[in-house]
Amino acid sequence: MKLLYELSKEGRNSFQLPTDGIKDYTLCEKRTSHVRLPDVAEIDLHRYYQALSKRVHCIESGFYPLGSCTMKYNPKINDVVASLPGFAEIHPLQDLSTVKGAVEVYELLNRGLCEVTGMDAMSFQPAAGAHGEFTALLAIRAYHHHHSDFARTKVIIPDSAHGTNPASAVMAGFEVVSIPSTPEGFVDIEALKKVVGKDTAALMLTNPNTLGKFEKGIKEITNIIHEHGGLVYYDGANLNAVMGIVRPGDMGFDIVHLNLHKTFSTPHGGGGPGSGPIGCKKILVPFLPKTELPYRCGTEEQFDSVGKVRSFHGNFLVSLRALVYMITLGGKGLRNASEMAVLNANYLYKKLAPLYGETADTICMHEFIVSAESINKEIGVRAIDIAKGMMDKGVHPPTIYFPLIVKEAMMFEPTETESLDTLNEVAEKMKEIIGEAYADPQALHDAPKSTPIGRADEVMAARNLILRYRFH
Amino acid sequence: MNTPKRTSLYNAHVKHGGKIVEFAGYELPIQYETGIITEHNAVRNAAGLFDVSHMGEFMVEGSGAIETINNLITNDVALMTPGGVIYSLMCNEKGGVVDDLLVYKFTDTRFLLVVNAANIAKDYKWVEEHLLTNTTLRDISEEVGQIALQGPKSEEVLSKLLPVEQQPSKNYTFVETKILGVDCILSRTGYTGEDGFEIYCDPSKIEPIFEALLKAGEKDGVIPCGLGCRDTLRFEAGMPLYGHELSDTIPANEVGLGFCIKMSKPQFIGKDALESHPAKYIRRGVILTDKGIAREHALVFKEGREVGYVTTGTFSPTNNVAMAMVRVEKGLDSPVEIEVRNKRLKADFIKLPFIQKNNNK
Amino acid sequence: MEVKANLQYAKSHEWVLIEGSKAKIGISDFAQHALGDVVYISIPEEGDTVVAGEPFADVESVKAASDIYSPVTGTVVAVNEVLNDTPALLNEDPYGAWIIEVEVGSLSDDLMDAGQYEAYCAEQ
Amino acid sequence: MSKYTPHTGQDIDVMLREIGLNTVSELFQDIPDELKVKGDLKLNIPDGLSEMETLRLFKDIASKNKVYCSIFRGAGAYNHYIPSSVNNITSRAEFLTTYTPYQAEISQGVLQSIFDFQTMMCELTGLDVSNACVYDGATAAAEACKMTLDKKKDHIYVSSAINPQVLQVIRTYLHPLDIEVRMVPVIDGKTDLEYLSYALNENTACFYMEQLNFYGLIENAKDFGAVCQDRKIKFILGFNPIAAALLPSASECKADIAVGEGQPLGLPLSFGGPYLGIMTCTSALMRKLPGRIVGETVDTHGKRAFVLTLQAREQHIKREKSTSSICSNEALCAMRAAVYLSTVGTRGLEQVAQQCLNRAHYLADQLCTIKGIRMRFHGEFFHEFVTVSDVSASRILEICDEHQILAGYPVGENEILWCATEMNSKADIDYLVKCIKDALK
Repeated sequence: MKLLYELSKEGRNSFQLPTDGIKDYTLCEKRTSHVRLPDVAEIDLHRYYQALSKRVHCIESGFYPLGSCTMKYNPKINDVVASLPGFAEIHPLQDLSTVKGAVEVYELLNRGLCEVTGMDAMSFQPAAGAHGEFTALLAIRAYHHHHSDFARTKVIIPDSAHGTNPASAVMAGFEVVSIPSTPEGFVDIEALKKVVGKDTAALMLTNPNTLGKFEKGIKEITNIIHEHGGLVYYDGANLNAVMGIVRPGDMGFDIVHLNLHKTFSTPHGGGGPGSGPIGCKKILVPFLPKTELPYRCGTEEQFDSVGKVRSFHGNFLVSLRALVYMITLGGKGLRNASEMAVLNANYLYKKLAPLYGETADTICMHEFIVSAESINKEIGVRAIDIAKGMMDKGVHPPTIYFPLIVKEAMMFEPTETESLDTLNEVAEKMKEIIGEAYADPQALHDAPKSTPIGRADEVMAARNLILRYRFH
Repeated sequence: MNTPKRTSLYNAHVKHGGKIVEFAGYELPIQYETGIITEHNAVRNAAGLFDVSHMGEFMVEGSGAIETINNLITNDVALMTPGGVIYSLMCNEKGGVVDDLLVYKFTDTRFLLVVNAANIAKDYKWVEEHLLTNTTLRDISEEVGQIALQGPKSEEVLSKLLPVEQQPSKNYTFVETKILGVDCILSRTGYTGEDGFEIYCDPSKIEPIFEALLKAGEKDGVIPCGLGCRDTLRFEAGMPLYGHELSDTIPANEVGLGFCIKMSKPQFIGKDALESHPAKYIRRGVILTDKGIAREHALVFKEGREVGYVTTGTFSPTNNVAMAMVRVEKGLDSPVEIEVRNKRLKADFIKLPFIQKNNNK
Repeated sequence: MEVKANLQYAKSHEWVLIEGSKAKIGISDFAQHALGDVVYISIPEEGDTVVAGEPFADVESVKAASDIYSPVTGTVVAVNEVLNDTPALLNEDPYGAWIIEVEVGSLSDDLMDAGQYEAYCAEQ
Repeated sequence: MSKYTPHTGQDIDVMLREIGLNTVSELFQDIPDELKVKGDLKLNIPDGLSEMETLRLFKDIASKNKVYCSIFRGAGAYNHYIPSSVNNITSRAEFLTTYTPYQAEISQGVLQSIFDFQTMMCELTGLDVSNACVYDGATAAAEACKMTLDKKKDHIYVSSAINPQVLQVIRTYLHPLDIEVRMVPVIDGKTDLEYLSYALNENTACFYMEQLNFYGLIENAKDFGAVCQDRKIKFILGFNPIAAALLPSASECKADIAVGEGQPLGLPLSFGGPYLGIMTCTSALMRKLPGRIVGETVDTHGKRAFVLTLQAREQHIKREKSTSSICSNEALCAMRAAVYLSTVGTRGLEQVAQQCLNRAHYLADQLCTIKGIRMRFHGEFFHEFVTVSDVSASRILEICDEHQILAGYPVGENEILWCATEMNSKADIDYLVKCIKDALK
């Protein structure tokens, strides 16, 4: 497909601004070349993006079981509220007396999310989950330093964790200690006991874990860390499994980040914007990012704040959408969402597991992993081949090759907004794909066929870097 | 981490109720039961007695001593007479401050340098690297104990142990004498902005002098004083403290100590750098007009922009108000704002020192 | 899987060719297979020091990044700059595509000969 | 049952039976009972509202925010016109409800739009490589500073005339890495070049300044770039993407990295977010650039295709050794910027920039006709400038507020940082000045 730049012709653009007789000011020094931008007619601009939109699989085009990403339906009311001028057209540096509504939004969200997580206060500055991790780790560091405990330089992270965990820990100045997981993805408690000590700043844990299992010994784990003077961090990536059922704060966690763009249905926008607020217990409140907003009522002054982690207050319109979602669902609705998410996952697992030669006798949470390892051994078809085959059937593939501790992993997260009919249909399609694989493995290696492009040459992309359009 | 050392007065501190903390590798009293404010006021109104044995002392001797020291420091020892003391900075090649120190001149070939406790090792290495020919360097810190008697009644109190005629009569002079039969160096110097003396002697013999001075001054209100009031006193007197107002990376011509930087000297380490350095920052004093205390590292703002930071900030017991020393851009007008606990407090510049010295000896 | 007879090998799958006081270092055929298509390699500069058992370069394939460990301690005297533009040589000719040449101070003490290395790879 | 979950009671029974359970609560049997929330979660906020009620509630909340008729405030967030096409295109579900484009075959639309964005950012700055965006302009600046670090560096220099919010974020990012942030002072509102040339040394990682500084003044970025190049110190230039149409490009200023807040490119003010962090750099620094990068390649049929590339820098591959932990970014905002720039085109962007420039100078001239109001600094400015007045800033703000005008941002007792864009017509400016004049009579 042509790029917009390739449709451009000088003089074609008809953008116009009103003029009212203010005279031109001439700069002392100007740039020597024009900024080359596409010059296209408005209709062609829309046709271009219309064509691009046809080359995208989105939630509304079909099933999207991308594990760990919680691709649930994004309610339209969220967007309608976010586009109200009273929210979209206010300046972040307006006097607080003129933005009482915005403060109220943060106040309500703060209250609601504290209840969902069992925490005492939230900070809404982080723009995404990984940004929340980074911010929370800074708060943990500030906490230890405040107590003159400078020896706590290490963060323990299970090897099943998302890559953002170790990356954020290093950004926050910590050293990462990786501990092995059991085959089910649980924390290896004996291994944990061996590494925990006076140098432990924190443990970062995802629960339910990245294999979709609830950590049964969770209290024991948080106790071990606390006994050694460390803090426990809850990666909220998988919160969609447990809203209204169990709360990080009650499990002994000190600080948590949420992915509002996942769990709270604000759309993901092809990669963002997100919102990754963090919630914490009282002991960490003084270390939360600086804010000019008074929403965090009744909490201590933030005299040991980690500082600001971004400009202004946060991704306000994303947080706002999450609040709309929370208010339309309510406490009961959130619980129901988690229940149905877990029900859907278990149902789909029951349907799919036999296809992969697995016995479906354990219960998972909101997502599950099947492994294409035995299929691969038998007929040489890999997880990636099955994934590509799914695209030909109009289904978005699951997350593949994650977590790293499972070979040929395929991680499905169906979410609560998918109906029984959809799940059945998908299960049927998966059955067809695996059947076809056994009949003709090569066909799957060549998939996808019906997508806008065939398999893309990633090696060529990385060796022969073309990272922008070149003019001729 | 090394275990902290104790000065020979450690037992005396404990006996007098000193609250011991670690400072620059030594266990020293931050205050006694009397408390920082009482101790502070004692020095301002009567006198107080400090253990400053942690300070470092180097002997520089030989026919190259004058040249060596003059190359090292910003002040000029060539102008000194025997029995004189000068305050000076010692710079690195970039004009940053290695340390601030006192130089005592005995003869043309014999000098004593008194340096900060936390910098002893660093300074020794630095001086050693820059010794010129026919010069020797000796670190005698372990062989010297030091106490400081500070306050308007110092002379009177000391006179009970040593007649006034035998005391150094002028500020920044010293004598070699005996107190209670112990060989001492006695200088009219200090770090409080008050009249006072510093006594150097064999550490094993210092405790009787310490106790005798306390006893001699008991009726006049002399009490033992800790590090806490030493900091508030020097702060009010507008004196810099290494690690706060002074550091390796802050150029010497940005700290308001021009009186001890002799740019007319043909050469000293750091001179070239200082000559070419446009000094755009300066050490200034501020008084907070909003309620709150600006602590070290608090940021200073002017017209929405960050213009500097607090190097020492405290409540001034003498003036009964929160004040701070700041490192800020030159040429700013009042008011400025200082960020404290997420709030911007207003502050006005005032001249240093924060107190009028009554120390004209 | 090719293992060349005249080379010594490290457990982390680098090969060493000793020539007098100098050693050329590269990655084995086993390593390049495990990495997949190499798309980039960062190489130290001449004059840098490498330490036995410590990483001295990293290679990237499309979906992985791995360290390359030095089997010797010494000073880098030459680098194979061709690899900057054509990292694919590491896949195509792993034993021809040396990465650095080192003036050897000392060798790692657990290097294997070809026979041992072949057996070692078979276990992997 | 609840909103957005399609299950009927019968469906649930069928599914439970298939799983081999009797009740929904049995799904959570692995969770220790003592940890479970007892009864229903009480959110302590309005709860379970219908869509109608929800909308009413939020309209009510929104009405507690004051939406000004005219806005003369910038200071990091700028009020520009957003062409209709921007909202229309970016509210399509295909772009709104899709995830990060990890599966290239079914994400070409998103990937190609990012590729367009990258090209446009390279055009704005003249530099070689752009990423697919980071969180906002301040985090872009902080990430850029991090890109220049190595073992030998222990501090960076930044101009003290940069946006204070950006400075705070840089500090937050560098503090845990033990990197000192040192300031370069200003003279008459502009960064002191002489001081910088003295201060840079072999342990300096980089120097960061903003081409349009916090006071709106145009810095002589070329001179600073030349000093940094001469001293082999990385030069990071903060730029405003509208002003970039007219001002010397980052590459002309010898910048190694250019960063900016992309909000002016079609993003509403929205109380500070979501915004858009722009980052471009020279190819020499490409592998240190954080975040996603889209590259062009071909598919199995040899057709043009786009994929995420250089992924080995990123956290999901390199974990603790990655350049940054960024994962979710501001992709939809980047698309808004790309649509905005495609709507206005080459001449349109220059027109917007020229009008900002014209209106800001007209505003400055008119404000200075008011007795007791003067310009605070003397340098050339773009679309923001500072006045100092005999009356207090708060008095002027109050006057404006009474007339539904958001005045400039107060930066001191008597100093106000004003901003004018293409949105502030001559009539708006004249009205503003009249209101102040009348009130101060």
